[in-house]
Amino acid sequence: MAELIDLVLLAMLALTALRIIFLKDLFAVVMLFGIYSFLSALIFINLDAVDVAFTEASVGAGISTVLMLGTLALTGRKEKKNSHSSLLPLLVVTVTGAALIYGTLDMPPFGDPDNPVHQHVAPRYIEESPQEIGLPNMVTSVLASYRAFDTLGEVVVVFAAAIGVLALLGIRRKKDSDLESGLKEHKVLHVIAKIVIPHVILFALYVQFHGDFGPGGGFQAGVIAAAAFILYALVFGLPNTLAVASPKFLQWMASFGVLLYAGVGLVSMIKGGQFLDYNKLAADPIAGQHYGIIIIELGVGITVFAVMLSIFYAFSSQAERSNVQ
Amino acid sequence: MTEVLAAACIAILVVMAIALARAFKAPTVYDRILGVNMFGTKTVLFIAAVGFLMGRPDFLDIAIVYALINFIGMVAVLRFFEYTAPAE
Amino acid sequence: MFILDIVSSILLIAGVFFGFSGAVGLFKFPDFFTRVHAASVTDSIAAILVISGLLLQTSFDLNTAKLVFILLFLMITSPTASHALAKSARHGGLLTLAEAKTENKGADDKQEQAH
Amino acid sequence: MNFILDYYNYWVVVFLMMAGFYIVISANNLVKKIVGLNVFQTSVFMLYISMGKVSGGTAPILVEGVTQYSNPLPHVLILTAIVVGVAVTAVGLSLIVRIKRAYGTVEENEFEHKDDAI
Repeated sequence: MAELIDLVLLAMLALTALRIIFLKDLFAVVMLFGIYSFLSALIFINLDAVDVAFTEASVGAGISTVLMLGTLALTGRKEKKNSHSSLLPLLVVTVTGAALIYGTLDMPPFGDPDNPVHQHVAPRYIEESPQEIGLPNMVTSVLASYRAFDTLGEVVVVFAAAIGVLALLGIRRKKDSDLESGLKEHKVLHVIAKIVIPHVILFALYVQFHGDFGPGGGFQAGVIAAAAFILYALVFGLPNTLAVASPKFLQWMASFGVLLYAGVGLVSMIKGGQFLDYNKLAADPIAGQHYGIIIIELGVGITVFAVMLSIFYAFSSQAERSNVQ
Repeated sequence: MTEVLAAACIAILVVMAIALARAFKAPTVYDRILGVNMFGTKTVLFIAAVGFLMGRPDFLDIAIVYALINFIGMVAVLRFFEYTAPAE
Repeated sequence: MFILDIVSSILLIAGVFFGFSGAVGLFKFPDFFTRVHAASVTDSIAAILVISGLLLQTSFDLNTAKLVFILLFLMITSPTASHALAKSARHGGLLTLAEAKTENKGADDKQEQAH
Repeated sequence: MNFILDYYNYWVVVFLMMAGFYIVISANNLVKKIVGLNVFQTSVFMLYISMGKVSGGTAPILVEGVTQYSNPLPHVLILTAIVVGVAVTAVGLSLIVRIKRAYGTVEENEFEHKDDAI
């Protein structure tokens, strides 16, 4: 049954990718890309990668699609006819494709329990991580505790991306922009958005603190909370949202999250352990691990929320600038 | 009971495929948005059904995220489409 | 407990049937506004039936709460999204089939008068 | 038949990779190139996750009475890669907006000649 679902979903994914190639209307390309990341998240669920499906659905289908739509609002919808013929790219693609397919022939068969990949490193983490860290969700324990330093680097990468986008496109804070950029005449959307947004934020908090026991964690929670504010901005317009969560506040939040994360590392060093070694955080090592993971997940959630929202501000304030010209 | 669930999953998959076909071959942009929206709501049901079929109830979190992101994506497409169309 | 299984299977099959009818309507109907009507109505009814079918399977725990949340959320957002889509299409100048026909007829009359 | 089942995942991954690669090469519009890059990127994620799958194993969340789990390590790697991927896409899209403002077009063949003119 699972194999059948897997086959059908992968076929639909391949068809979506094929359709994207031949589409000239960029709006349709971005919408089909939304479906593409939805479908790939579905396949991740089927391949038992529950946390990854969560992230791909909320980040891939949510944030990237909204950002691409924001860009299209500025750069126009129609792709012009490309001048050079598409024979050479086709040739290059088929040759590399054939070589790669030939390469996959001597890969280990899909889903075989005694593949080499499952023999060396994975058993140690599957057996010991529940005892050492005491969390049912092994992905979160590896992400937040064993690889805490890597995740710190990743949060800094997200932070740097926000700096890059804000440096390239400043946020226009002209308060008197009378342009009501929200969906003005959609009165029904205004009412429904008022009902829906609190529940979305509540769900984001649930995902934030539920990351240890089920799928979820800091990244997904930050993105879902940012999606709630993006929904508010889309329906009620950017000026109102800038009043609710000002860009200055978001910059503080972004840096606070990263500092919180690194602070946990420093505290564990002060208490005699290594950087980001949570065993020293509390008397009992397991409790220390719990405190450490919850706090750094909070730091990650705050940073990702602030970064995704300020990136959205940068893009949608450009849209107004181009409309005003 | 599991056979009914399995049959329901396959049937929802077929409905998703049809909605996807609508999203591919759409005469107007609005038809494409309609196909995307129908595909989204059907995936929510599909995940819930597969979650119960495989005995993995924690899939429901992802079904909730799907419903959220589908709605927000829909509003985003309408919002940016209304502001892009006149500019063309 | 056997009755619960029967009832939930009936609900599931009914829900899937409506979903399927919506999908067929998506291709069979002539113009956009009939299609959006077909898709949104069957979306809602299919969601209600399938999720209530699954609800009977849960033993009143966290999953029940999640399923009820999904049901309420879909009930609120799916019709709204279809309404917003239809309104935006109307606002974007899309004509219904009837209007398109009258407009073509109007255009033909003008041409006849012009000759 | 099961030979195909064994390698089906990898072949679809390679097909998606080549589809993304083709979009990046042949697309004229920069936004479409970014979409091609994301298609390529998601196929790489799928390669890692399908290698970590154990048939008969469940998701790597500890449940009583279950011994066989899929390999959690590729999941951690891909979780990081997705978030970094979106961050890079955001910066790429903001570059495209600046190119549009500077050259007035995002079509590759148009703004190549603009450089020689300046």
